[in-house]
Amino acid sequence: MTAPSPNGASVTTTSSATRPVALAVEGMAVTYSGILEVCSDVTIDVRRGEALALIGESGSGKSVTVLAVTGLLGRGGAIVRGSVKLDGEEISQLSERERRGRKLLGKRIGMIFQNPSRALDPVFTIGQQLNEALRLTGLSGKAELRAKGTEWLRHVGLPDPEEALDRYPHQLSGGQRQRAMIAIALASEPELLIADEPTTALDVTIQAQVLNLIRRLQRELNLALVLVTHDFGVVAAMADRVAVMYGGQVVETGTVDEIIRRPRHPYTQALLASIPTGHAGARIEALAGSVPHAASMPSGCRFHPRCPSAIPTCQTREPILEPNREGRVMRCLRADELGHQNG
Amino acid sequence: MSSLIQVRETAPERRTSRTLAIFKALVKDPIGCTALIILTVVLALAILAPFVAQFDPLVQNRRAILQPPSLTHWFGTDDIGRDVFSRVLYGTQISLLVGLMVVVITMIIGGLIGMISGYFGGWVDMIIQRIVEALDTLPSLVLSLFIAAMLGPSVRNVIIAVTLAQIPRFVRVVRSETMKIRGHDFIAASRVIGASPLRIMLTHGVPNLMPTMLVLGSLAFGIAIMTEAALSFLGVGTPPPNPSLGTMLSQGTRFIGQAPWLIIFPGLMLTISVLALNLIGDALRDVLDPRNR
Amino acid sequence: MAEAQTLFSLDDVSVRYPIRRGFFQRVVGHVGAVDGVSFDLRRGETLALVGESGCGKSTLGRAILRLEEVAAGTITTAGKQLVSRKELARKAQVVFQDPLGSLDPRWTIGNLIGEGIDVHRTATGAARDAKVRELLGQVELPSSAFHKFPHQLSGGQQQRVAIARALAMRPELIVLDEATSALDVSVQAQILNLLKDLQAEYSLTYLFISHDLTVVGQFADRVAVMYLGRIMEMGDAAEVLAAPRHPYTRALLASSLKVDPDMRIDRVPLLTGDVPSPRNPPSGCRFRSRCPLAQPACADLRHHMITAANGRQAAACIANGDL
Amino acid sequence: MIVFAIRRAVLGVLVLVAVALMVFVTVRLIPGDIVNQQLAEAGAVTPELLAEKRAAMGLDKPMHEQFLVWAGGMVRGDLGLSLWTGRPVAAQVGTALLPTLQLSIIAIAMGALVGIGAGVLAALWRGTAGDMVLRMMSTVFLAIPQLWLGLLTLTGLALIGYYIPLPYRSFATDPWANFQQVIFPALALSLGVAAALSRLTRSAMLEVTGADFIRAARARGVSSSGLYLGHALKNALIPVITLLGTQFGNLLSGTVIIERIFNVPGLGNLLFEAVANRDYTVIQAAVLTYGLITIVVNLLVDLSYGLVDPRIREARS
Amino acid sequence: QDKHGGKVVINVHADAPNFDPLASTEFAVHSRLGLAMNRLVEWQTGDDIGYGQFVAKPGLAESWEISEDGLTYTFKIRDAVWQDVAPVSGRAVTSADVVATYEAILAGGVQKGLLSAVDTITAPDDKTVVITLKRRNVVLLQNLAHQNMWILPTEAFDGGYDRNTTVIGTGPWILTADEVGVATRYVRNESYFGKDENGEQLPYLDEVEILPIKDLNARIMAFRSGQVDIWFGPLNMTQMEGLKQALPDMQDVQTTANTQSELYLNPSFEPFASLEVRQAMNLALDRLGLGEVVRGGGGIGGVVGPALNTQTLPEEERIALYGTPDHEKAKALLADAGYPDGFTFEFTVLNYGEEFVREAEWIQQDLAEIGVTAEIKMVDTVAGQALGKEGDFQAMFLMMSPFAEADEYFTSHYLPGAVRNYTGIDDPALTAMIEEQQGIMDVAERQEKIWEIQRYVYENIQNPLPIWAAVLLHPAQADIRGWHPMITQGFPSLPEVWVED
Ligand SMILES: Nc1ncnc2c1ncn2[C@@H]1O[C@H](COP(=O)(O)OP(=O)(O)OP(=O)(O)O)[C@@H](O)[C@H]1O
Ligand SMILES: Nc1ncnc2c1ncn2[C@@H]1O[C@H](COP(=O)(O)OP(=O)(O)OP(=O)(O)O)[C@@H](O)[C@H]1O
Ligand SMILES: [Mg+2]
Ligand SMILES: [Mg+2]
Ligand code: NI
Repeated sequence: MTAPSPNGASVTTTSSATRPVALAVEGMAVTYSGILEVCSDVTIDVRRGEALALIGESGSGKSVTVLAVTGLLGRGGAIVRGSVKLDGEEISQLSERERRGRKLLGKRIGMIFQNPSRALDPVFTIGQQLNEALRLTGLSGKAELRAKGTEWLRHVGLPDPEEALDRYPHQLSGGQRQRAMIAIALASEPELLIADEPTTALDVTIQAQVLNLIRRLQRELNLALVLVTHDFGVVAAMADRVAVMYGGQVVETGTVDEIIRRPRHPYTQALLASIPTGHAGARIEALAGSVPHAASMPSGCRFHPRCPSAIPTCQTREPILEPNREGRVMRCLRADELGHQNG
Repeated sequence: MSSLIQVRETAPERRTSRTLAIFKALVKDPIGCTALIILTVVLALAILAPFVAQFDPLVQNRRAILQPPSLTHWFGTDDIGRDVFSRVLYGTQISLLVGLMVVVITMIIGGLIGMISGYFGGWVDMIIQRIVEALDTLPSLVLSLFIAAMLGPSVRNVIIAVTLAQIPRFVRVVRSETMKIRGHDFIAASRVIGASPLRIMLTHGVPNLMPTMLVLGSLAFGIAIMTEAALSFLGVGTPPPNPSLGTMLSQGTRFIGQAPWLIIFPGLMLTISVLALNLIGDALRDVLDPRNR
Repeated sequence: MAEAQTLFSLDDVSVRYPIRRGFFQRVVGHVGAVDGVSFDLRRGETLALVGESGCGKSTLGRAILRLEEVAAGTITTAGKQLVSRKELARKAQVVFQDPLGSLDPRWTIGNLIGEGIDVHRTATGAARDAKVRELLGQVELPSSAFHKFPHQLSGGQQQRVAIARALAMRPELIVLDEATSALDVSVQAQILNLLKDLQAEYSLTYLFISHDLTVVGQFADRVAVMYLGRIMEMGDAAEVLAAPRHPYTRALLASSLKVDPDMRIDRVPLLTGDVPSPRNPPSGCRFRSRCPLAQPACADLRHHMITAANGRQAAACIANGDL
Repeated sequence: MIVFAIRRAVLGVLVLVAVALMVFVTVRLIPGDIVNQQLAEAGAVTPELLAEKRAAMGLDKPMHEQFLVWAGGMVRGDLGLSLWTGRPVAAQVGTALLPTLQLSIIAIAMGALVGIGAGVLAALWRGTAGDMVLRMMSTVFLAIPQLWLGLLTLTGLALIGYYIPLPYRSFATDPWANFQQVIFPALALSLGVAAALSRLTRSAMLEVTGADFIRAARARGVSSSGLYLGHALKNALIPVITLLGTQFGNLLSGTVIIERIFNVPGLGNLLFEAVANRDYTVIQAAVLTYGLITIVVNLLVDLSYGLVDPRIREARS
Repeated sequence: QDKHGGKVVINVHADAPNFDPLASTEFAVHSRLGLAMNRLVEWQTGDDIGYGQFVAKPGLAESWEISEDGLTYTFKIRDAVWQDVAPVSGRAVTSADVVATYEAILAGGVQKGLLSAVDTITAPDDKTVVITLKRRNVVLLQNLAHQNMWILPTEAFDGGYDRNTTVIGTGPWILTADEVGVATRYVRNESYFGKDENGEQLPYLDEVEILPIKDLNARIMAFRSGQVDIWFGPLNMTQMEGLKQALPDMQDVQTTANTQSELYLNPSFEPFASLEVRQAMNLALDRLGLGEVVRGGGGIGGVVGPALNTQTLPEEERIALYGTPDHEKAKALLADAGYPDGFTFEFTVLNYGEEFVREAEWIQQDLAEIGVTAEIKMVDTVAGQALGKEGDFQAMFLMMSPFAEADEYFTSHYLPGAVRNYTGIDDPALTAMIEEQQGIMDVAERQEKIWEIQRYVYENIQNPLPIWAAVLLHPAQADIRGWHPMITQGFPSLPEVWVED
């Protein structure tokens, strides 16, 4: 593997639209125990070499979405509607065994979790856990595995990679653990990398290091990246495109520029307004209320109880995710009117 | 980030009704419900023994010895013609009494020592822990046997012996639980508010320890009943003519081949009582876990 | 500012956690969590404490609340050092990061908020309940919350309860230990606004512990940047964040991401390495193991604060020429 | 690790000394003494004879002197002579220890095997009928007192006309007879262990399977067997080992009863008789042996934590 | 059939703590020693001899002579050799061995009391032992045949070997192994002096094994499964019936126990100071019912236990005195004594096993009928004996030692300071009568005296109250022949036991 290309950034935005779609989720709904619909109508797609950020408040269904894609929903969870296509292949209804059989788990999809201290098995060495992933690439033999493992750890920038193979997770610092986690996720050479709040547990200085690493590797390996976060700073720094989630639905998608500079959906706008600006003493425009729970979803537009621009119809009619007049994809009954007003 | 939960519009709960709430939750829990029913039946039989039993458990019907179970003697009679059914009922009474006393005393003493040990730490903790460790080195039955032998067989001494053997476990668990609770921010918040250690222990410590104590207590109850039986079996427990379940088992062993009812019924009662208490413990563990409420 | 304006005064405060080992729990060493920190908390101001995880922010806050013993140095209140626990309770209160963990799960909201009133016996019976309801109103919670249990509230509401509980003591200082970092931005904004309103109404002083520099820039009057138990830089928040002086402050500021699509991650200047363990911090300037400007002489640098003309303080630094 | 083991062993000895002192004092508080027992059936015993015999055994000396004599012997590795048999206590305790250890080891091994197996299965089959059956069985088995179980086994065997061969034979002299003698009491002992272990294993497995690292392992395509037997079980092992340690203690309690029921000449029987005879030296040695077993087991448990969990291993070195 | 050969397994319910006959009176020791050792005088056994009947038979003494005044006993030692065990290794038995043994006993053996009348013991030659007495003692012969009067070689006393572990005797079998909790094993002693009536060399059996099975059920199982040939130890009738069902052909040998339960009433507890109260208690007890239900057999107790069938009062008389409860009369007596409403006392019961506890429970219910409440306090036997010696009890229920002579009953119970005189009886008239009977050489005359003493005790002392001598069951497997259980320990009939094919 080679050193990161220093100026890949400028290439991305222009050429991404022509690349093949790696992951396409359409109208996906997820329930737990068949009753609790925690995600309904999630539509996202990611292309090779592209980074998609999923953003939204806590409980808006970001994690559930990515778990559904990987098939790790856990007990009681199931995709009940919609489709999930990986490289055009429908995978939404596959069992875990079938997913393993088709090398979906590990081999084609890599995953990084929020808390690196909890996502690494404390009683196995980094090397042992790395080997589980490396074996999926057909590698075997102690020496070979070791060599490849060392290479990966060097690649993610762990000091003393050879030695780090024999370390246990608790012997590494938080940042190092997340690097090891990344190495393990990438070791099976997936095409799609999913990172669920990969840096929330880390300090800002370490966060910058890790995000930088993820971005660099994504470029190098031409990965499709789905990055879950609730930090617009991370979105601005990492994403090519953004999907904003609320109440288990995607409410707006667009390029990072569009979403941050010219948000259209009232929710996106309110969310952005809630972020402190750093200007001393300025009052923040707080978005009142909190995310509704899956068990008590409002009717109509799910955001209407908190929406400053809500009109009576919002209570009854369910908006769908569609492009508005100016071509911005969003889920709002007043998409066309509001667009300009707030732009 | 932990997912935030919406305000659930439930009826306002009051502190005074918590016991009732726990009870209600127990009734709703399938295991808890089963356990409560069994325990209620056992308890009722034991407490109402004077009314349920047709015979005096101590009176010898010298003309009807070793009768197999029949309509008159539901569980048969023993070797001097006492009604086994009545004896089982009264034996359960004694067993439950011993268990209850042991649990109450252990909860108070063990809980107190454990809390002091866990809250204050330092050398007090060190000394308590070492004593507990020394006591814990001996298998509990050996320790009980020893104390019971020293004190002589009597119900009171059985209670002392079993309690002493149970206390270490309580102290250990309560201590570690106290330490866990002490680390919580809400304890720090109370300290900042100016609450005294005693107040904190009583108002925050005890209620938060209660689930652990109750679960531990219900298990200890079962263990106490079994230990009482074991001690009585070994001849250092409840003295005759009192019908302790263990004494009955021990007496019944002489007739294993000829009169199995002497073994089966007391043992069954013993098992059912312990089972009910274990089940209550299980159910309480689920019900009292704040995560489940 | 005048002496009378000083609420708490910290002079060369150090806090150490003992490391215990073995059968007799002997103390085999210490974690120097806070090391020689001095500053004044002025009445009515918001002083922010920022720094990476483990740098001793919480410990310092806890030391002021006397939840940790001070190993060296003094913390004085209005010139006095010894105040009783109960007196201190009326001077300083706290709101912790984890809203659920700082509320006893077995207590109702009413009792949680009323605990201070009960302990200090400032009111009883109906008067006490009325006071609690009043507090509920002040933190914008419905009075139906009175009989609820903490887990029945949302995170933001829980944090409001914690604030109400602190307010019940009518304190002068509230230590906000990452009081909003567990919350969503929208809820964080609500809480920050509430805190601002309360500060204005009751002329509260805040010690605002955070690691989000943007929030600090907006919320705090002054800021103290900590690293491995020491203050590296301190001064007016706007000034420090606009023109950081110490290399550590600069690195910290540079690493924190802005909501600006032009600031792509590959443009962010990276600070290398991890925070060293406070058990055996580097000698001299503690930042030198990660400092891009480090020189061999940094290993022998004695830590002390240099005060500039405008009242800004920065730790001695060879690269800066501050010696 | 070795340093840790040595340190723990030394501390164990300290605890034993405390136990020894406790036992030494309390045995002498039990009313009656060995001389009463030895001369129980004597037709014509004079008070002088009683005093003479007491003096011969040193029972007339003040208690602290007796303790020093005994402790001195202990330090030299001499447990003294049995007051009752006049034979070396060490040999007596040694022969009695063997069957007790054999019983408990077999019981704990069977219990662990069955219990952990059933626990893993129940966790795997979570929510199914199989899980229900296993859980119900373990709950019921946990409630059956060993005392009753032993008696029932004996009754059952009598009813089907099977007789455990007697007398007791050690494994070395007659393995087959020894097997028949040990297997039933061991079974009676192991049932509770298996029940307790299966319950704990199940809940520990379920707790672990909810952990992030299991999800992470699934995400990198680890097979279910690898997940359950590799990641989950190894992580669930710490509480299981802890319970195994406490169960060994319970088991030792159980042997006292079971040895009596099945007539196994073990430590429990020895202790019981020694108490009946007021054979102080044997009581002290037997109790200390129990203490020693517990301490060794605890040490093994502690050491095995280190084997399973690198964090613990590290904290010790 | 040639009776020689074969093996018999006996079960004795306890381990031998050691093999030193001088150290304890433990039955487990002496019952085992009997297979390997002899006494100077032995107990005769046979079909026509009762279980508790002492008929002297030559042991190591071939013959003996008693002087006219009854003060000098001259024993002729037979030609016998010690077992071929080092360090004695088959040397001939001499009078020195006998003297050494008795002197050791006098110096500190538990049997010391049995020789209390002895003045000197001398050995004029290798084969003669002369014993002189301080006063006449007609029970001396029986004392020498007592169950723990085993003769040991001189080496046992001069440090030649350890009596605790090594057993060297002249008896029919050689003890080869003793594994605690497992078995005591014996093989035939080829050089045993005994011959049967046809002059055939005894013993018949090649091997004997004694199994210490402590648990009753295990014992029953062992017998039922044929792993035990001869039963020795507690067994009740119900269990016996169970055994019989399983083994219809087995031999059901029953005797009356040489021990009996006794109820001590301590006069330091006020009501029991009154003879009337003690008589009332006696009248309250339904001993025959107790014997039938609890024990399923045996004999009603007496001042001298019923096993000594020639010395105890005749059965009808014992029934008249002890076996005819009369609650009305008892209540009247209580009222006379000032306790019309009865009283409550602490009933200390020594734990001699389940049946014994049942007896106590039986007594408790009987006493309740006359308004006397007994609160049972269980203690173990050792603690009980200590309490007894200190007089620290109100009423105590225990099992008497296995005595084989009326004299033993008298001297241990009624002489001031005697070991079983727990209630401090000091009646000069009684003491005189007891001393007198020791010197009556005429058998019939002595018997009269013994009866007189017993009646005297009933009338004037009534303490302790004799209760019941249990039935002793000695089942043996069907193929065992020549088995005669005997009151004395050491299985005296065992040399003549043989196994039928
Ligand atoms: N295993 C589950 N069973 C039932 N409900 C679940 C489960 N996992 C998640 N949920 C519910 O699904 C909804 C969405 O949860 P999700 O974890 O996807 O949120 P998120 O956007 O990732 O939030 P966060 O920022 O806190 O991670 C929440 O209401 C949550 O309570
Ligand atoms: N109770 C304790 N015992 C021992 N060490 C402790 C204890 N509490 C904190 N420490 C250590 O003291 C140092 C400072 O901890 P502190 O909690 O003050 O950091 P912080 O700046 O608040 O970090 P964070 O941002 O993670 O809350 C850390 O290295 C921590 O490991
Ligand atoms: Mg999430
Ligand atoms: Mg902190
Ligand atoms: Ni989050």
